[in-house]
Amino acid sequence: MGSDQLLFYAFGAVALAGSVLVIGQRNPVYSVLAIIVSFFGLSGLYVLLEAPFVAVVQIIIYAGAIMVLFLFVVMLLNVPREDAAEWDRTHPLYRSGPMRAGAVLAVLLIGQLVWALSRTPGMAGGVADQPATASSVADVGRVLFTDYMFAFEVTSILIIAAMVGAVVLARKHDES
Amino acid sequence: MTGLPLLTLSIVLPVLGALALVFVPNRDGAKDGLVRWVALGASLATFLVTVLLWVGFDASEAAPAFQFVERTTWMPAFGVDYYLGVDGIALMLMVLTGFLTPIALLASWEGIHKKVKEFSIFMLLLEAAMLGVFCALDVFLFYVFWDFVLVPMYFLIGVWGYDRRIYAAIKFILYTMAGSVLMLVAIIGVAWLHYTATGTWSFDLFRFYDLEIPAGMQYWFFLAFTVAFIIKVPLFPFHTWLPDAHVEAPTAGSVILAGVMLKMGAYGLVRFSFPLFPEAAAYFAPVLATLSVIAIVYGALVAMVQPDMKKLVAYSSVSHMGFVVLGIAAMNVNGMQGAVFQMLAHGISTGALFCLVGMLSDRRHTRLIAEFGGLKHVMPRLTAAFLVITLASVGLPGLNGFVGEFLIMLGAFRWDPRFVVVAGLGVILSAVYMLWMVQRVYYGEVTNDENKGLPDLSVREWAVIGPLCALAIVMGVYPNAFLKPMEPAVARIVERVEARQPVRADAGAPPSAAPTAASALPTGSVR
Amino acid sequence: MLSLIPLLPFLGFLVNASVGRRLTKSVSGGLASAVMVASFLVSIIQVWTLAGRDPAARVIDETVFTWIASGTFSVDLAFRLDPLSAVMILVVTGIGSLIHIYSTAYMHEETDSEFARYFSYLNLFVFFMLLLVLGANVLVMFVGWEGVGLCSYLLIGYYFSKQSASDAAKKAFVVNRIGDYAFILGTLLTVVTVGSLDFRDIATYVAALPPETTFGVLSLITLLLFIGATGKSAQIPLYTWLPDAMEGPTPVSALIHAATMVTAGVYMIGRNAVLFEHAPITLVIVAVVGTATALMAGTIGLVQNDIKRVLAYSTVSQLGYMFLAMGVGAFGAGIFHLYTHAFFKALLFLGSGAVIHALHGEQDIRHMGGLKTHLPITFWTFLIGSLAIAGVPGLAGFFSKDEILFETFSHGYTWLWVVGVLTSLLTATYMFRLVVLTFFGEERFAAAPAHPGTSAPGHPGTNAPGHLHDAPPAMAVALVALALGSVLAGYLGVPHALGGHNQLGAWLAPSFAAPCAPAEAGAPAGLEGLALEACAPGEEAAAAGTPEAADEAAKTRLELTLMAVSSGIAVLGIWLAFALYSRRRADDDPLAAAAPGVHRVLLNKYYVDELYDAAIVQPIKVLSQEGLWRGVDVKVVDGAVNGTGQIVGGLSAVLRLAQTGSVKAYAASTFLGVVVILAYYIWR
Amino acid sequence: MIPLSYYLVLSGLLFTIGTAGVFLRKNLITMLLSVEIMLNAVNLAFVAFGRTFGTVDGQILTFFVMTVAAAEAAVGLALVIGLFRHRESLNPDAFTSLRW
Amino acid sequence: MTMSTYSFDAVIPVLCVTLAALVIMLAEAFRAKGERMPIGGLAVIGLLGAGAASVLLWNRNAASFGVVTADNYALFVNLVLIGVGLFTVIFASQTVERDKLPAGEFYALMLMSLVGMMLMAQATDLLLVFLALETMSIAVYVLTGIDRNRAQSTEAAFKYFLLGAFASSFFLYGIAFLYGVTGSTSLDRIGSVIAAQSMSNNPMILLAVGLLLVGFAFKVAAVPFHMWSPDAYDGAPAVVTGFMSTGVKAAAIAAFARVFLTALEPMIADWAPVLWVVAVATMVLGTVVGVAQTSLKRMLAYSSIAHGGFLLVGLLAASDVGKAGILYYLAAYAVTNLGAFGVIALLGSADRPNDDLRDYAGLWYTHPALATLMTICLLSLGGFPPTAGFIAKWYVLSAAVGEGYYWLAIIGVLSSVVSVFFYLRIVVMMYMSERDARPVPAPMTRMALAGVGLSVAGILYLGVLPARVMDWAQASIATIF
Repeated sequence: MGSDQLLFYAFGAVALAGSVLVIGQRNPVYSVLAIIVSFFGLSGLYVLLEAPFVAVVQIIIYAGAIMVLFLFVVMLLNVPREDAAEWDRTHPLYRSGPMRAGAVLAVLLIGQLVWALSRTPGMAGGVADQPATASSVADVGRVLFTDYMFAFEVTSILIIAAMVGAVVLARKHDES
Repeated sequence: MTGLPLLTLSIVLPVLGALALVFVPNRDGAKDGLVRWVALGASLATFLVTVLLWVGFDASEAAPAFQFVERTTWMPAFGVDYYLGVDGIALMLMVLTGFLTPIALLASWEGIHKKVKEFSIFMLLLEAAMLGVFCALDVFLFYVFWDFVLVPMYFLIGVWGYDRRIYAAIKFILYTMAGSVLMLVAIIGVAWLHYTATGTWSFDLFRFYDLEIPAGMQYWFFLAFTVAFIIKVPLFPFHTWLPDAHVEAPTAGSVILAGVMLKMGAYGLVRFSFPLFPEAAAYFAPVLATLSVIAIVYGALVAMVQPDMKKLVAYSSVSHMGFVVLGIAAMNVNGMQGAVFQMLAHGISTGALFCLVGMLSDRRHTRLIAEFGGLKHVMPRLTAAFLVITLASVGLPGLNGFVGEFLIMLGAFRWDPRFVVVAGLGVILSAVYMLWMVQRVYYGEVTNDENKGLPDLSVREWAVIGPLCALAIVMGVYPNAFLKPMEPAVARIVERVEARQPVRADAGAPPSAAPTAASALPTGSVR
Repeated sequence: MLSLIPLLPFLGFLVNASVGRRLTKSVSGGLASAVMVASFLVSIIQVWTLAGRDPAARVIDETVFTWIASGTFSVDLAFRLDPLSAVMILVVTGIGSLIHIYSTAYMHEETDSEFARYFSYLNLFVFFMLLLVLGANVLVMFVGWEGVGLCSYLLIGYYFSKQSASDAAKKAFVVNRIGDYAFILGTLLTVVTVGSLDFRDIATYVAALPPETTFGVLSLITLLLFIGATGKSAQIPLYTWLPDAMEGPTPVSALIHAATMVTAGVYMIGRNAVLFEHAPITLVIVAVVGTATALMAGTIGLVQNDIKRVLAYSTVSQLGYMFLAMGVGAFGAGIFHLYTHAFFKALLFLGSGAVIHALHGEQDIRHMGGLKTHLPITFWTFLIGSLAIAGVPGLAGFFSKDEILFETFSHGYTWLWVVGVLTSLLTATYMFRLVVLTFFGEERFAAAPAHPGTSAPGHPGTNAPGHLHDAPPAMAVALVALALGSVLAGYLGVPHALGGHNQLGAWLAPSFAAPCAPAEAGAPAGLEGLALEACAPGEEAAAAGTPEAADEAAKTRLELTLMAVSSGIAVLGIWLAFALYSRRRADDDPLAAAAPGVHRVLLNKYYVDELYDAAIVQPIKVLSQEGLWRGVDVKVVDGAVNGTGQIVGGLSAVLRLAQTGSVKAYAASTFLGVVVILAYYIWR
Repeated sequence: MIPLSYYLVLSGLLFTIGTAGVFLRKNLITMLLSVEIMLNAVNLAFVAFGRTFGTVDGQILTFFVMTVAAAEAAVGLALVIGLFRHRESLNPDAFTSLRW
Repeated sequence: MTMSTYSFDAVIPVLCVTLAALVIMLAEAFRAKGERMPIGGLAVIGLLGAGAASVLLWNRNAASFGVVTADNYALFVNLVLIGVGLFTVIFASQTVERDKLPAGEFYALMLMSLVGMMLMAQATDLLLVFLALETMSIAVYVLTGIDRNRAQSTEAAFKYFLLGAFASSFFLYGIAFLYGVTGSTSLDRIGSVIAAQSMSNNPMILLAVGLLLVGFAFKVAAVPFHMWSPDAYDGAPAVVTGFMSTGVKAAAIAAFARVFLTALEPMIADWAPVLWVVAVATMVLGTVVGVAQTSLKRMLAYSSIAHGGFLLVGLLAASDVGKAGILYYLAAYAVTNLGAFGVIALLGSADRPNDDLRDYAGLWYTHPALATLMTICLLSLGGFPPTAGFIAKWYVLSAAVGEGYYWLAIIGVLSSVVSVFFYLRIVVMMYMSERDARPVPAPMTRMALAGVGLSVAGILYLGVLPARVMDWAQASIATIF
């Protein structure tokens, strides 16, 4: 087992463990922190995949900005634990149904994904068999602002929409 | 012949009348009188146009099959045309429609007080659509009119009907629509066959006629078309919408429903089902005939025990329309001519019956037979009119009902006498239920005080019932005036069907001669 | 000219029906009678013209217009006067005129509008009856056939306030319709077989065929037509309507239910004589049914107490005789009896009407008696009629009935002859029972007040004996005229045995023979040449007229013997009636005393009405009400329709519950979709 | 050398954990986090594929996904705040007034 | 990728709308509190500009940046979407004021979501499809919840959002797999790669197809991915419901068709059976569940689901007739549904939406014109001639029958019969029930009424004289497929 494999397993384990923790316990604060841990793991994997820029962005923007926003909201609303079923007005029959169904379906899904991947040709080859033609930040920038220029511009509208939306939705209720 | 597009005119006139009515301000019913006259005027003008059609129609053998033809492209992308024309059959039914609509309007002159303007608009739209059904030669156009007919009728039943009107209206529209939509699929299917055969789109009926449709497909298409039509007719066991619709509909609605709309179904059989799919028609004709004789007897028996006059008449329609389908199924000149004649006769006599029952129910606000009795003492004229129509309805020779029934039975007899043996029972039973009703309503002493002092026919009511009675007699005494114009058309259809039916050239071909159903099922083409 | 005969009564109908309510009784009644008399006169002229022709050419055809034409089928509105229809139109218009005149008095207590209504119906009836007899083809005949049924319906139900009257009217129409059903089937079979409905074409076609030895298509046609006739002419099994039809005014009973309409079936067989002759099996059925009906009706008539019902059963019985005649192939005899019967039965009915009129509506003979002094004209005319029907020699009934019995015997139907003779005994007995109880003995009407139930609404008032008055002039005229007819009518057909020439038989013969090659091109293409061999003009008539001498003598002896037997029987019957009924109180019927069970059965008319009701009417009603309507229609058919709706609605109500509102459930649905689709792709 | 399938399996596992999280947790915020995990799983797949092809396309796609994720997070959190204001709860099953 | 493709032509319509959105936001920013400003007018100008641009671009097959095309197909959808936008502006003029919605944000978001929709129709690259879809979605999520004073509005928005994000993840995963197999996100490239080698046995591309199908089906609200739609339609303000039930569906179907009928067309044998089941389930469930609804908006939500099923039928048929049928259907459905929701919006009041079925009792007696217009919309939804809905349904069914999908057509027409039942329930309420105390709606603006009238005119135009639009629809598909 080479060092990259070791690293892969280590980062993968971190990512998985973080993710499992996100959904494995009830406190949302811990969940946010756990997902940040998971992101670190992913970031490490990106480095392994020779995508340093993505790795950095993953930490700085994703973990640093977006998750902090989450944390901020969690703190703002101050709901440390999941509340019990006092608000649960669904029919008793349906109360735990989706939960169980979701769990079963999730197992099926991973089974399907693995099964499918195992039968897909070309999966056995190493991810880095081909030398990367471009992977530097400069390459990324160049491609982003040529081939993906229009998509990049579109994201601006997306972000404006999200901003306006967030403002509209989160603004205090009208006094009327 | 005049250059006027008379067919378009007959369709447009009622629509124009309806449009004119839209602009009559009548918020509180202040202008009801004006509204009524405008509507009546429009419908009378339409009637005039249909009469002009009749006058201008050339019934000779050498004349073109379809006359007054108009054709304009409508949807070039699909070869859909605005394509109108009439042969003798359609002509007669158009005249019937033109005749009955003013009658129906007049019949509801005093019975309708609510939203008179809208009522009149719906009546006129209904008329336009029905006329369109009869003269459309483009199958798509036909379907458009066919389906649209449901809408005004739905409103007429639902808004101006009696107590269970909503149930009846919804049942009416859903039931008949359920049948029609399958026909729509079949129409599209035939159009595709035409497209694959010729590479061009068309919904031209005559091009469809010329198609060689594989037998396997014919069975399905025939069923789809025919179910749509026999629901409308209605044939047992698709009839249960009819009693409800009739009972709940206002008088005018019942008149039009029984008088014209049921004929649309039979007309469809004559114009589409049989000529388009002759092999399938031969195969299914015994089934249709069986259903129709069941309808004849069954309708009569059930009519006999109805406590409600309108329901009784409604079931009697089931019985009478059974004759029509029997005549069509026989597919010979006698049978089909009888069927068309019976359509006209039934339109007149059942329309009149509904008018008369409507007059009674206008006076007494009930239609239960048990509520009446001895009415002959208080309203002898109405009784006389009722009796004439009753006799017409039971098929007394000399009145209109006989000619059709006789020709139908003759046609069916030439084909397969067994059906006639059963169908003839309807002759007995119709007398039973109609005369029993007459007896219970009109004879005896006036037992119910509310029936004392009911007024006899008013002038307006004379205007409604007089022409109907007169026509019932004229049609019975001189039916040739009606039979002659339709004869070439009927002969042509019979010829077309028979020419393409090797199995059924002669009378009484056993049904087993037709290919079996199993081999007929289309395979693989349905995903 | 020919069409004028039915047209005149029709005009009378139109006037009375449209403006009759505004006319006075004398105007409307007078008009109705006048058109009848006019029609009678036209008929005479026409028949005179006909008689002036050579016997083989005695046909007058008149086509008004083509009535129904469809494809190869075409039928004209056409009239035909030949010897047979000539007899009929004379009977119809002649006796019809008398009854119209009689009615002007009889119905005089009605209101103006009701009076006009009555006469309009009566005129309409005559119109249709004439259409029936003059019709040149089956369909025109059928128009009349149905039309007279309609008028019968209207007139039976004339007193429409009475439940029993309207019931009887409906019953008459419906029972007739059952016959019509068969008639139509027969007609259709004729069209399909012969290709035409013209009587001449039918006869021509049939004449070319040998008589059927097995039950073939001709037998079927004739049987179906005969079933139609059993309805119209009140034979087993469809006779039940006729006794009930006595609910109508008495002149109506006389005209429709005795003299004319009910004989239509007999006429129809006569009209299609050639056809029937080619179906011997049917003829046997006709004869047997006729005889059975005659006997059965005679037995019932023996115990009935309603004066008109006795006459009604008598009519049924006499119609049975006529069918017997037709059945044995003695068409002339049948028509002869039809013609004589029209006189004496009309007379009897009108006489009974006079009695009822005098007693203000009383119809129960137990409440009569001793009327012969009070109502002399009525009594004497009624007696003549009774003697005629009983077959007392010298009167009309004797000749015709005798001819029937003779023909029956001579055709080898001995058993039928025995029954016929027995019936003849019964006839004499019940008729004179009627005479005795009505006109002889003590006056029971004083003691018994008019029974409200049997009192016709047109005849209210007291029942005081002092008010008895005999028939007013208009009625008397009719009675006397008919009495004369009852005496004299028979002399048109005096048999050879008695030195007569049976002129009527000779006159009628061409009508029963296959037609000659058509003088005027009447036969449709394809029929010419078929029947020429049967067309030696007057051959059969001649054959009937000139039998060989040896046979002639034997026949004469036989005929005379039979005549003596039946005359004796008639006298025996009359004696029996006097012996049994003249000395007793009306209530204790000797038959009831001797055989109460038999009496009860007879009084209840063999329970046939009850049987029909229980076996046919009620089952159909229950089947329709509970089985078809509430069961099949509402539950099954409509149940399926509404059930579909309910299924959709129920499905909807259930499926919407899946929409729980929980976002997790929604996500689960999406997720499920994903997994299922992927599963399909991976594991298909 | 690490096969591509390793990354993809890892991506699949993460994706599945994300989907499961949507169902398992009764907390709106955690559910949002679960969706973020799913998006990250996709990102991993993109980058891994991109590396296999040796181009930067995969990375760039990742940026766009992150942008979308950020936008979704913003709107989602705003909605969470809005919901909390209405009902003082973050339990998704508290919000079932719209149903059937 | 050469510089010559850096032409801006193809994005001019989108730019117009974007500009309008930005101007509106600026205007809103400078608006004094309480000042009335014709913000809607700005939106109209932008939309008209976009419309004009689309018309001018007709038949020119412009393409920009290698990822955006302005072929006739896209332009047709664009025009429909612009129409949707215009109608929404017209109806919103009343609702925004009455319900005190933030006007600037409302219009801006609406225009931005339109930008997303138009780009979905125009995009030829899966990445752009995804971004456009997200742009559209995020704006629509917000619009759904824009009446934030109402708990239901927010709840609807959240459900829509969460499920939308969930489904987007699947969609994205599908893109990832497709990218993994073909090395590209460009539809052309994907198509040529797939066509070059048989991919039916490659599980990964099948995963991709399945996941993409899920993503689009979700936006089309196809069963079983439909569950968001009744709640979202119900909770959103009626104007927004009208907007999203037509616009989102149109955009999603447009992109769905483009992706599946170009790039994934070689795999039609693989996705058609799945789509068959989905289409049937969608038509049946949409109509059947609609029967039991009592809220008008919810009812129309189910109706909208069912109509989505019909659109899928057209897609499934995949013939020229089917493709043109889809376009025609989109236009007809848009004009019809907008009219219906316009009426619902008009009848609402500030305190409650008045969308319960009983609120419509006797509407004909109090508001005859409105009831008549609503009736025509409902008849069109039910597919009665001579309305747009009939022609549209017939068009799509023609396609299905032509490809031999008889059963699909039969199920479709039968479900449309069932759907007629609930449309008629509304009619029954309006015409055949009387009610003394109807909730009084806020006074209606002339403009909104005219809007409904306009949509009805459109319905009748498309129903009676469909030839021209039909020709356009056929011309639209000629260039690309």
